[in-house]
Amino acid sequence: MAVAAVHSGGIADHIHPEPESFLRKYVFSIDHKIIGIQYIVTCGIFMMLAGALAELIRVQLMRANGGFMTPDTYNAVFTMHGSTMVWFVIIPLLTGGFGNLIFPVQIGARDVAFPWLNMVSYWIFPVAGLMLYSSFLMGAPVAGWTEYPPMSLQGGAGTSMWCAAVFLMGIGSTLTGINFLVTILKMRAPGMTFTRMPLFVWGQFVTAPLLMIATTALGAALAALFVQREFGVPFFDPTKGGSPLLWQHMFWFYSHPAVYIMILPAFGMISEIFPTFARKPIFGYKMIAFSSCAIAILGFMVWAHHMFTSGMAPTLELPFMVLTMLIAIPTGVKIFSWTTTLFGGILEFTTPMLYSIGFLILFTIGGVTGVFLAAVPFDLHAHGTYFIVAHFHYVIAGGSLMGALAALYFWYPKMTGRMMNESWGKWSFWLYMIGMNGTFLPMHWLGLWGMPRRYAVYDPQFQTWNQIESWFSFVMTASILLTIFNAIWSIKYGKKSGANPWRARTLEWQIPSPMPYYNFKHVPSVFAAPYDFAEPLPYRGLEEELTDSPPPVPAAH
Amino acid sequence: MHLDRGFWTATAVIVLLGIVAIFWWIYAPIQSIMPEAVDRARQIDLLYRFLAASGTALLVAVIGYILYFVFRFRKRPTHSPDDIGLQIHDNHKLEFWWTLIPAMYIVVLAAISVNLFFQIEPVNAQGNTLVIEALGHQWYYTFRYPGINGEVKEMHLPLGQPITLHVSSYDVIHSFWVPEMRLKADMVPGLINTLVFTPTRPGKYELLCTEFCGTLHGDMRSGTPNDPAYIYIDPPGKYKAWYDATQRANAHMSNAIAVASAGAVSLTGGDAAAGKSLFQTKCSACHALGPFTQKIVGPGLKGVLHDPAHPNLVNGDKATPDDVAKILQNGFNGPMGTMPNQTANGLTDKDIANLVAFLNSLK
Amino acid sequence: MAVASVTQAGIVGRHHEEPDQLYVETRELRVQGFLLFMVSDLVLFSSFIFAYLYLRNTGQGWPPPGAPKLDLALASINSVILFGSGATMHFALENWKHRNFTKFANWIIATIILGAMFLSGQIVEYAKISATWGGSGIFGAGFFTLTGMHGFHVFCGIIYLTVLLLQALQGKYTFQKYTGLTLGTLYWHFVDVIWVVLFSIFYLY
Amino acid sequence: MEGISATVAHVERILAFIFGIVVFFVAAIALKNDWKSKGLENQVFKMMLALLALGAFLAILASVNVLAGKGVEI
Repeated sequence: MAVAAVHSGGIADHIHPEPESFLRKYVFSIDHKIIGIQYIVTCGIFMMLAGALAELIRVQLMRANGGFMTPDTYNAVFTMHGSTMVWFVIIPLLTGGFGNLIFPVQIGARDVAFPWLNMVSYWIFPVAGLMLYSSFLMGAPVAGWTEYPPMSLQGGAGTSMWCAAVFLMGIGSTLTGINFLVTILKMRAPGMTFTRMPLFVWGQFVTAPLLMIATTALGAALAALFVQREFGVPFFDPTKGGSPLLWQHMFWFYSHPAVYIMILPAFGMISEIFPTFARKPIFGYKMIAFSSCAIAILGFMVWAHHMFTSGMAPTLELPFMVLTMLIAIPTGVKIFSWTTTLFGGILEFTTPMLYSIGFLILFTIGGVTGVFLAAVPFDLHAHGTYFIVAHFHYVIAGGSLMGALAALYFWYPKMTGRMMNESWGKWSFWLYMIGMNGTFLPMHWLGLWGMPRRYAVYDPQFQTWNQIESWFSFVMTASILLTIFNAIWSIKYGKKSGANPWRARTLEWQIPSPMPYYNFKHVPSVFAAPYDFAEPLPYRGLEEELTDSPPPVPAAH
Repeated sequence: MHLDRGFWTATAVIVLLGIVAIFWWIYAPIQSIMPEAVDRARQIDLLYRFLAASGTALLVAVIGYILYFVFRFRKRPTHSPDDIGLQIHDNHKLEFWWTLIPAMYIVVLAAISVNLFFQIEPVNAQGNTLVIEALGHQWYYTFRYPGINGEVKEMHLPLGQPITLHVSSYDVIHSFWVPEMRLKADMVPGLINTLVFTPTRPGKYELLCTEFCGTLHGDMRSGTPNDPAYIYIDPPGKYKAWYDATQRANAHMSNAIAVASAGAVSLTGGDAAAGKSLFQTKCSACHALGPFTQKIVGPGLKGVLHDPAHPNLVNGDKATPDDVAKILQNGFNGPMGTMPNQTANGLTDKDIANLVAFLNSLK
Repeated sequence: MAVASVTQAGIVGRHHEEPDQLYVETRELRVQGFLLFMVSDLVLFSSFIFAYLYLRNTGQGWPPPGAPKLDLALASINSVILFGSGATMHFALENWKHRNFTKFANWIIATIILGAMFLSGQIVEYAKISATWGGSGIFGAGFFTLTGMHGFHVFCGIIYLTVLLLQALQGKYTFQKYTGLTLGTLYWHFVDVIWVVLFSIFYLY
Repeated sequence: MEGISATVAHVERILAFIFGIVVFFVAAIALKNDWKSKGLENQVFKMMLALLALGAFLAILASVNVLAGKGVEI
């Protein structure tokens, strides 16, 4: 029992006893890895729902005069597509999902700071999801995921349910943010200083405060909209002295940082994947880490760039414009650093690597159009058109989602102990690249030529391009379905991965896959950043992890 | 080191492509695809050319290098699994430059945008403008012209005449967008947004709503059965003809509610102080004392009699004390709602005199 | 306090048990987590405060027509009561640190009573102006929402402190291990401090 | 009726004034006493006590109408 003897009795050595019952092990588990997998699976389900909605949208837009759905159905559909993708797929997938699964292991902790809280924030998620979709049955919300009043005051009863569902989801995110922040601040293994943290941990570390602060602000906005709708408290109703612009301020104060909640973890993911498959250190570690912080801070000062046409004081628009443009600088630094990371490497084009390269290209396109839109005079033309739709789909579907897919292929062995099928993976990547670009690239010029967003029927001159987009969108869907099928199939039939199939250097790869409930037999000590491929691994105390020495016994208390 | 001939060739190709892209955007025939219908459009297109040129050049560079590295540094069969790449952690000179150059680019871009911004924004509208109102409804537009009763469903603009366009809405948020004008303003109920421009190209243009406004949002555009109205930029003569015809056609429509007390009110001896307290109790529910654009139900009344940007009252009359009194007396069926008349507001003639004196005192 | 002294014996019985490593580190986690929770709660209040100030300064002049007059005298005494409860809570924790159980119990009871007094004061204020709830428009949106939220926090605080007191009576906390009491005190101070802001923006601004 | 409410208000103000001063000094002294205390939560406690004193001070000013906002019954 040498293992038991090394207990210092501190939190780092505090081990949950192994869960016996199925219920405690897989359903109401407090183990961050199981919770992470629960998040990922739930997000997969919601992504299929939202993807189906997206396809309904594309089918409707096949013909300029629509006719596939009634306009009201169409409005409900794109509202649900947006809401689901933002709050019930991307955000939980990148934070609750892969965050939970990986970062505690990467900092050498045995669990997050508040495992029970973690379980609670997960179980809020499916409940909120059911509430959101139940709003379909009671007059679905039709005002788009932004739900601008007074339009959202006209929406059906479902709109209030929408508020409640997203509010609940927000509580979950806030708890997750608090949990992650405390974990990273307090529970790093000995020697794991901030400049030795893997960049994925940096991504989560910067995202957590955004989750914590911004999401609460959204909660306030939703509560205000709810009481306005249900009890007529005139926050937003102009005929009673309220202000529609107030909602836009409150909403975007959350929803702009939310954009960074959706992208910063993805930055972290590909910062893990590039070094692994280029066999060389990430270029400019510090710059990548600090630029994330800069983006997060600036992210709180630019919300009103969504409101350039809404009628703010002109003098107010200028600072927002300039601050928004400033964000291009740290973002550019990241892009250049990743590109340079490829330089002089030995690039192995596994599926995660392909997806990461795809991320780099597509996200750069989205970033550039972002700078376009920051310039007020141009935004006056492009605002509310398909140009915007193209821009944020390049950032979210081409950035966040692509990062998540890369992470799925990359960390799948850590969940299941098996690899996903590589050739299917490569197929899914190429299909995704083709479908994604074919769907969203034409939207740039469609928007500039005069096609506004959220139109159920549109000017026939745009029909050809819309048909092209729709056909490509089917390709994109096929790719996602292939990946999902691949993930399910590989649980049973994937080839055994062993502890470290990619020969990566961060801590999670130094322990068996799937990861045992106690993570580490001994809490390791760290004495360098993980990316020096020339050096031996910078960890001590991991000798027994892959041997069959007895698991550690829970500390007595 | 890997900065070999291959690298420099790639760099040369990338630079070449970048230059091509820049020139393409400089000479791109934007106008033939999207005519520029107002004076501002040209400058906005110049900004767009600048953005597109620099943006495309950046994309060419980043994507070009990615593809080159992917090709050049791919894992080859000759590599043993234990081979590692170039162990460089960072290069401060390089990082310094690729922080500084984007920063400088941002400064230039910000300068251009701010400069253009001040030309576009109605910070100070010039005097002799034609003040028109565009109102959003679910799901169509109406327009109000000075001197024309009621609301018209078609917008005609005289060529070369500076326009001050106030947009607002009756119900939910709509928006006013004419792609050829490169200008857009949301129509927010309870708020009046302003566009200032001068039409420069005759023609018939489509008007679109870009702010989601409910079931028929997609039909809220010119030419649909729902909202057939187009926007016409006419030569002055043609415009005059349309204006006179419409004025005659709408003459029978009265903006006024049945006259309460016959004869004009005498404004002599109006007491501004009394008017002020009266305003608080009778008017402040619908009218702010803020600027015109600060709308509650009716417009803000700061300087209603002294605002060069708004030479006309909402009914098109010149802003004089007598006309203000006329509105107070008879009420007014306004685009932003109904202003009750004297009896409905319970105002004596004396009250009206006091109110006008008070409003006149607001500069 | 007979009960108190009885239980005190029980606590003093476990007088010399020193907090172990696990406790010390868990304590840090709990304190930090709780502080972060307070931060996000603060953001919740701030958003509504922003909404109130925005409506107040962009609409017609203030007070809007139909807004009731607020009672400054009542508000000031009521605020003093709440701030006083903050002081008493401070004494409660101090006395626990100085291992005086009886005084701790008395002070925390005083805090609870003061909190209840504040709430009843708020109820009186509401009763005075509730007639205009409907018509008060954006005034109501600001005032009733924010003070309502704060009142709810005070209510929760009262229950929270009561639970802490009962737990202390059952000897859940020792003179070495009392993180729960610290967190309770933090929460109560938070509620007070929020009121400083609300009091200023509603009654003094 | 009018008279009664007026007297009530008067009493309230006097009480607010007196106890306001008490609370202010209590908070100030408490702040001074654990000025040296270490630890994260103690820093927060100090901040809270300072704001408490500020609040008491504001309440005093309000009780004598030195500070009174718009739409407030004086």
